[in-house]
Amino acid sequence: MNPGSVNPGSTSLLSLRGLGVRYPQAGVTALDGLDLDLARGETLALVGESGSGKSQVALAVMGLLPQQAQVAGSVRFDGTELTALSRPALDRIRGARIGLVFQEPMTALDPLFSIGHQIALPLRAHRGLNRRQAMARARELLGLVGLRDAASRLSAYPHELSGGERQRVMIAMALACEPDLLIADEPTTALDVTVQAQILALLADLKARLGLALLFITHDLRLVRRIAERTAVLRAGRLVEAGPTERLFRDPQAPETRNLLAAEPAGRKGPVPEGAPVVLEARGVAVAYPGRRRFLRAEAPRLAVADIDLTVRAGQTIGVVGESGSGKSSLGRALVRLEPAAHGLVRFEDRDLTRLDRAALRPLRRGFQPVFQDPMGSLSPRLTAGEIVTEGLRVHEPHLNAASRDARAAEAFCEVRLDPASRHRFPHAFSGGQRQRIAIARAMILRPRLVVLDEPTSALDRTVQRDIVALLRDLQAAHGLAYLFISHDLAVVRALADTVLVLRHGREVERGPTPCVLERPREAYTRALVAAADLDGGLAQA
Amino acid sequence: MIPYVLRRLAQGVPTLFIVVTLSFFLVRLAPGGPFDLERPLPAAAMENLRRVYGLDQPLLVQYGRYLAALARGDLGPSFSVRDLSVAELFARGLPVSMTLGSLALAVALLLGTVLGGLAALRRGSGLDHAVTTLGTFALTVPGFVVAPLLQIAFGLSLRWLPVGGWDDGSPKNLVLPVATLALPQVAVVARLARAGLVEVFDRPHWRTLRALGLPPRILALHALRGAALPVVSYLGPAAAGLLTGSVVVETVFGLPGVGRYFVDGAINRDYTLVLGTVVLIAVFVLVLNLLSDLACALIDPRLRDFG
Amino acid sequence: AGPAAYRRGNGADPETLDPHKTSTVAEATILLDLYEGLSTYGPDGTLVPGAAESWTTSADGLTWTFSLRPDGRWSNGDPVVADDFVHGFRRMLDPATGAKYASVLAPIRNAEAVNRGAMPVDAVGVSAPDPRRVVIQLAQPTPYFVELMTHQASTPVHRPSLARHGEAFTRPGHLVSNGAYLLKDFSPNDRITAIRNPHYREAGKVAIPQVEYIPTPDLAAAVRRFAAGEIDSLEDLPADQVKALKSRFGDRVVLNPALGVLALMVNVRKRPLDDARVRRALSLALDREFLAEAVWGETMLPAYSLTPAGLDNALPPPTMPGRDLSPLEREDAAVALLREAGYGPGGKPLAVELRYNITDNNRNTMVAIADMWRPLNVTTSFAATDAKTHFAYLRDGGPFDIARMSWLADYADPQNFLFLVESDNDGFNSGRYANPAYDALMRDAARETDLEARARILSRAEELFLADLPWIPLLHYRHKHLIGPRLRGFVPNLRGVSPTRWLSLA
Amino acid sequence: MSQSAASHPLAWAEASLLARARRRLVGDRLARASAALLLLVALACLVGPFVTGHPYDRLYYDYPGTPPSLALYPKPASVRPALDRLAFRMRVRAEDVAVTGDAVRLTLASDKPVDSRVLTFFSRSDTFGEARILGRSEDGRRLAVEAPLRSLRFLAGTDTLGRDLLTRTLVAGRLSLALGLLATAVALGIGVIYGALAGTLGGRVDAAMMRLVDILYSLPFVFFVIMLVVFFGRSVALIFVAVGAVEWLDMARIVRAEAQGIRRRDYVRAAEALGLSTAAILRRHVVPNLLGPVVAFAALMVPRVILLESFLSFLGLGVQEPATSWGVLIADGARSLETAPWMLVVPAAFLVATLVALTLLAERLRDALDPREGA
Ligand SMILES: Nc1ncnc2c1ncn2[C@@H]1O[C@H](COP(=O)(O)OP(=O)(O)OP(=O)(O)O)[C@@H](O)[C@H]1O
Ligand SMILES: Nc1ncnc2c1ncn2[C@@H]1O[C@H](COP(=O)(O)OP(=O)(O)OP(=O)(O)O)[C@@H](O)[C@H]1O
Ligand SMILES: [Mg+2]
Ligand SMILES: [Mg+2]
Repeated sequence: MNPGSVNPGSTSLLSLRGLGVRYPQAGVTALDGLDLDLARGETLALVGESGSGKSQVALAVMGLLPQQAQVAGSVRFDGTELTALSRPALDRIRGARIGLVFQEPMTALDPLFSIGHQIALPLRAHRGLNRRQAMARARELLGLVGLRDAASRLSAYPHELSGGERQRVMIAMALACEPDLLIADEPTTALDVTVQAQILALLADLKARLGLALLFITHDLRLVRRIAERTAVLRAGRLVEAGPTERLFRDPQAPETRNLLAAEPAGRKGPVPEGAPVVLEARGVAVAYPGRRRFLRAEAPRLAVADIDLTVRAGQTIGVVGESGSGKSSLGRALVRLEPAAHGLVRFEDRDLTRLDRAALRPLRRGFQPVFQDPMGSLSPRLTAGEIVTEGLRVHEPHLNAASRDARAAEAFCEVRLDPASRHRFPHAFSGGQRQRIAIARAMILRPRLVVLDEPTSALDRTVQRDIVALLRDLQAAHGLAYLFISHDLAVVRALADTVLVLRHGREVERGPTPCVLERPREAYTRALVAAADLDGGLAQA
Repeated sequence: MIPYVLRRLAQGVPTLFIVVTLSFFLVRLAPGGPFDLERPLPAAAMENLRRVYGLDQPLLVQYGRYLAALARGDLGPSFSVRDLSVAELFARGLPVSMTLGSLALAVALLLGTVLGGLAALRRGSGLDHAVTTLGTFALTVPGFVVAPLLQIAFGLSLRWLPVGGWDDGSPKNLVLPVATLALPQVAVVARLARAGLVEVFDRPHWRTLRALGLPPRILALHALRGAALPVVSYLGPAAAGLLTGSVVVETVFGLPGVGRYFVDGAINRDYTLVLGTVVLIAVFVLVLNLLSDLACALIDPRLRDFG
Repeated sequence: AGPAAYRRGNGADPETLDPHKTSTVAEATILLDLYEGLSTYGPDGTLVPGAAESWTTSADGLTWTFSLRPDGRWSNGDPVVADDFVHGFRRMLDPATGAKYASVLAPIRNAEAVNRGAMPVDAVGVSAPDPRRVVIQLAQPTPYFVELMTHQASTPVHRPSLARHGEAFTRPGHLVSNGAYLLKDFSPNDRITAIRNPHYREAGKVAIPQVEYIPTPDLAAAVRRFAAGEIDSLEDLPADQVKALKSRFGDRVVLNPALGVLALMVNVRKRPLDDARVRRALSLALDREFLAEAVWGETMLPAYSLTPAGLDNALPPPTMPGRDLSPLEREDAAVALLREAGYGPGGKPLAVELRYNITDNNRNTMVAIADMWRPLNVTTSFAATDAKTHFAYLRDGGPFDIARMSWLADYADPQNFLFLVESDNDGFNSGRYANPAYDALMRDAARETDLEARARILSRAEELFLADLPWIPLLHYRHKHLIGPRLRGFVPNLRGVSPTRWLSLA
Repeated sequence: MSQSAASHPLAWAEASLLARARRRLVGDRLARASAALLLLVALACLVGPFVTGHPYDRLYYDYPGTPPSLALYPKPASVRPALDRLAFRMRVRAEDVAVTGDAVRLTLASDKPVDSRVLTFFSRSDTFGEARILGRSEDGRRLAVEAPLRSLRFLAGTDTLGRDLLTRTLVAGRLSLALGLLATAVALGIGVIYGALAGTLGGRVDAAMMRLVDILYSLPFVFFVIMLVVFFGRSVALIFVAVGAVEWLDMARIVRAEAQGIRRRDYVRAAEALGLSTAAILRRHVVPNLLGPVVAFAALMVPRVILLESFLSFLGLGVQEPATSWGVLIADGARSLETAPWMLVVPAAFLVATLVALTLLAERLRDALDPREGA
């Protein structure tokens, strides 16, 4: 019995046998005897809860596991055993015949090179294009993945892009050489639904035209159902169930699968208590990134957020939605005074934050905490997860000794459903979703009055997501927390937010109570967003 | 960028002023004057000399005169080389020092990155340790040992190269001095490059580049650029030091560069020469540190918001 | 055959080629080739007529008349006339020139006053009654005056080029000189090139057509360049390598006595060093042979007197009391002297500070000396500084105990050593030795025209010096040469001069 | 979650980067070997001078410039010349010399009666021990004596003054090691803090701070040192000041460049958001993340510092005789490179060995500080 190989007879493009990945020093078995087959032109979805080893599969196939990892088993690609290949031979396959979209696009790009250069890299390396040809093709690719004014953005550097934009650059890079196999690790987490649809269409087209095979790692089961022929479910590094997607959804065997399917975010936000105090008030917030300095003069500044007014009351959640690159993250950073390029007035409770310098701001900071969109980048690589989570306590509760801080860290880990024993590991040794939860824990442990959550659940599977949503709600109910909730995931927004703010090109498009906006959008832009999200096309019914 | 450069250059003026002022008085505070010789001068001769060179004036007057002359670009007469002005000494010596220095710099950069790169790639291997050990050797054995050894080996034993002399800059005469100058710098560059590269290999984006199956050439470009900041910021002042010559190398090889003036000027209490060298090194430091900062910004786009 | 040029290792670069501004040995060598004084040096360093073919002295020794050669020519062909010398002397003494070596001309009448600015320059006692005669009035009889006229400070000036170029007259192309060579090129820290002066009166006899003076700031490196055949001769050698050099180069290493002394200057005003017994004890305890051999590699000779042997107008130098004693007896004598003074083993502890300017050989010398004093129960500490600090400290009368001092004479006369500790010699007598008897002897000697009587007086003065020991002589200098295989005609001599014009290349 | 069972619960403190680094260094063979070598050198420098059998400031007048050798001195061939030298100093003639094993018999002859006090010369010399009179003849003009040979061993040879080089090298190591490590530590501390501060704060503060660095680069160092000597005398502490004054500059620039990049990272922003003070951000986020180049460069500073000291002593600031340092010994040795190479080789070997060990240790330290490496 080999649940991974559904068509034992057919020659598969990718075939994993007994794949195991162990981190002996951390005492972690990330993958354990995994068998998996993927045929040409086929789409296989790999699902499983956060930390179940999905990304490890991707890395193992590409031979990119860190040195400490002990790898066992075989990885055959188109008849070649990849684990046995020499570096140059492997490099003729990687990037050319197998493309990989990394899970965390924010940190996956080389910060020193323009994105045009980076997309052109595989083209020049594998297709022998010269620089100009490669750049032309890169521009095309950027257009294909839906980046606006692709031509001018070729010379942009990764740090000048929004999360979703970087993710699309990654996709463009992975697809540049039109590979036979694309391994996409959560490729649409940072994308709004419209762009997501565009990407999926692109993939479908490639699949149809070139027979692209797709190993699709995701926690978005709705997506799985739309695109995957087959689905494999991982748990704790083992394959628990695999089979045609339809069958799996209809008739899940393993309890894990059932868990995953059942965990659609549910419930609605209760109303904000009358007369709840205003926590945050913002007037005319704008973010204008300085234009790139050319030799003689600077380009015009890029207005990422324009003229946003906002009032957040205790216990209130404001959902911020909008297409990728619409300025959500910029707005969030501006509100917590972490964006040097921000203008406008921000009051927190009774203090005008814009008048305070860094030092004066510091003691207030406990009251408003951000959770960054990029968990990897926001975790200091040389601190352990436990230290990261309790870092704020050092400042704001200096009386705590190391032991009690440690205890608090363990608690916080439990709250966000992380194994407390893992708090002594460093950030790189976690999965994407785990890192995201560390970032959430770091903010929540301070019990702030306002939290700006930038895509806090993008890397979380539905089960964990449900727990996190529950946690947020509980805290809100208990302590009257206010949230600014930035997300593409309208289902979560619907479950959490009182008010929805829709952004486009940095400007407010629409704002109103959640049910109003999501069910009866006024603007065409919002309508498109909501439609694409297909909110009520719930999994169960489909 | 141009405004930034202009601003930096403008900052250079007060910096230079402070350097000159501090040095002017520091130099005068030191015991002994330019005319204190092993054979003391008779009082009359001393008096005459001081008058001739304006040293009999109050210190502030001398300071004012020096600044005024400096503003005109005049570095004054040298006390210890009485036939030539400080500016003339520099005009003759600087081309020599800069030739040697720039060659040494090029060698250091090339060889250093190659060695550092190899060491980083084969981390923990014998090669890595060999580079480390040799580098330590190169740093630990000072120029005044290396230079004679090279002279003995290549000049006297093998007779391939001249032992010393400038000979109007003939390539044969450059080899040994450049090697002596470059050696410790090679080691520094190699170690910094290795350290930087090792960091780059740890960054998440390195995995992306590897996933693209890029050829070593391109990987090297990305890796080196990522590792370049420490090297480049070290090279700013290091280049200022190299280009303005080295006492040891010039003395041992008998080369007519300006490096000797840095020590000779001080030892001889040649006030104008010392201040001249101070101005010279300050200009080099300011310009090269500016270049090095610009290079950093060129390397890392995130540093381009020229604060 | 090698290059036609004589590549002459020359210690350091000259500070200047203006003969009236010089002060260093390196300049002396070059200027001796470029210029010719009234007298000059023969191949063996003896005094021979130079630009003057002869001279006469008045009976009182105060008026000297030099007759110039008829065929004296400047390097541009102009004749050398007496006025050129008169102007040279005046320029030398003119306060506006800022000459370091004006003291060389001090014996000339009014020279010091002129140099002080107390008299106009034409008050100097030199005149040119006709173009071929230079008449010089002296303030005192000066037996060594002819030798002073060889000095670069006494050279003539070519007035037209000085007038035309001003201070820049020393540049290659500008410099007009009257010696065997003329300046062709000057590249600081690299080399100075001079070529045969075609107008020189004996140009035909000058064998070497071109000479390059190469500065050798690093002696060890200079030796390597010599070994590689890049330099034909060296005028200085690294002392700590002389033994090895001798075995390597054999008799190409030439060591011969020189006119210099290395001594410890004692602060005779400071207790307990004001006690001559203490000074004598310290001197007795020194093993000068060890210093000369081990530290200085025999580039120095043990000194038991202030003046070296072989000076003109001198008796053999008197020897220091105790020289002939065996080391044991010397030590006993030293201990006895100290005990008398209340110090030494069992007595009061004696602590002295040795002040010196740092060079390796100085350091080793001082360390060895401290070790030699240890049996006397003398504890020695060191105050080592860079040269300028050292000399400025002494000049400014810093409160030192014992300081390193050295002296290289300008002329081979005992007066040039003995004047160092005259009580009114501010520059050198930093130990402030003041013995009226000594001063009186020196005054007598200066007035004495009978050379033998003068020599006896000076010898008595030196005996006084050796009894008082205001300076403890340590070593006498030697000249150190390394003479390449091509070079011919080199004759070692006390003055260490060998003008290129007498040399030839094989 | 797929771990937990295997991960052993660790004490909280154990988990921090430094504690981990220490643990890993202890576990690393190369690191242990390097550390052992360093300790060995340090130990040798501390106690070695007492066991070499030679005081470091003792001049052996009979043995200046002796090459290293395992054999005992005096060599039989050198007894006679030594005796002749001695006899010259005693003003007698040495006759009928016979070397028997570890003693020598001879007759002292002179034209006058030989004063038996001259025998103290034997015990005073470095070659012989106390002499015994065997007999007198010819009215005391001939004195038969026997003197034991004093055997000495100069494993590393002697210097120009005949001082034992090994002892001197070990004594020198005390100062050089202390100076190398302490001055580097000081320069490192200042450079890292200064550079990190400039890079993190940015803007005008950065510009002002870096111009100060430019100024210090340009000031005439020689004069600075001379001034130190003049105003504060010669003290070892001042060496640290002089060295520290120049050595931190490079470090500051390197650190600043790295810090500039780091301060733009999200994790620094996150720390800022947590309300960490600038000092805490530097300490916990900026500095740990630029340790790679810092550690590498710090290892480079040590030899520079040690060699710089020899230049300082040339200016009168370094150690004073009879104390010495590796820098001074190497500078001395370099001059006798051709004639007495051991004078260079011995101190240089110590220095090189120390520094290779130090560099390797630094390298392992960097690796140990890298969270991605090992556990
Ligand atoms: N370098 C490492 N050292 C130790 N453990 C590691 C390391 N890298 C990953 N792990 C562990 O391996 C497990 C699998 O990680 P992986 O990244 O594959 O999860 P994932 O399924 O992709 O989860 P997510 O959906 O959150 O991205 C996780 O528990 C993680 O903590
Ligand atoms: N440092 C920067 N310099 C220039 N432009 C920037 C910079 N940072 C962001 N931008 C631009 O500003 C716009 C808004 O970015 P922001 O990150 O706020 O978008 P977002 O709404 O969060 O998008 P996403 O959903 O993709 O994360 C984008 O177009 C982005 O390219
Ligand atoms: Mg993952
Ligand atoms: Mg965003």
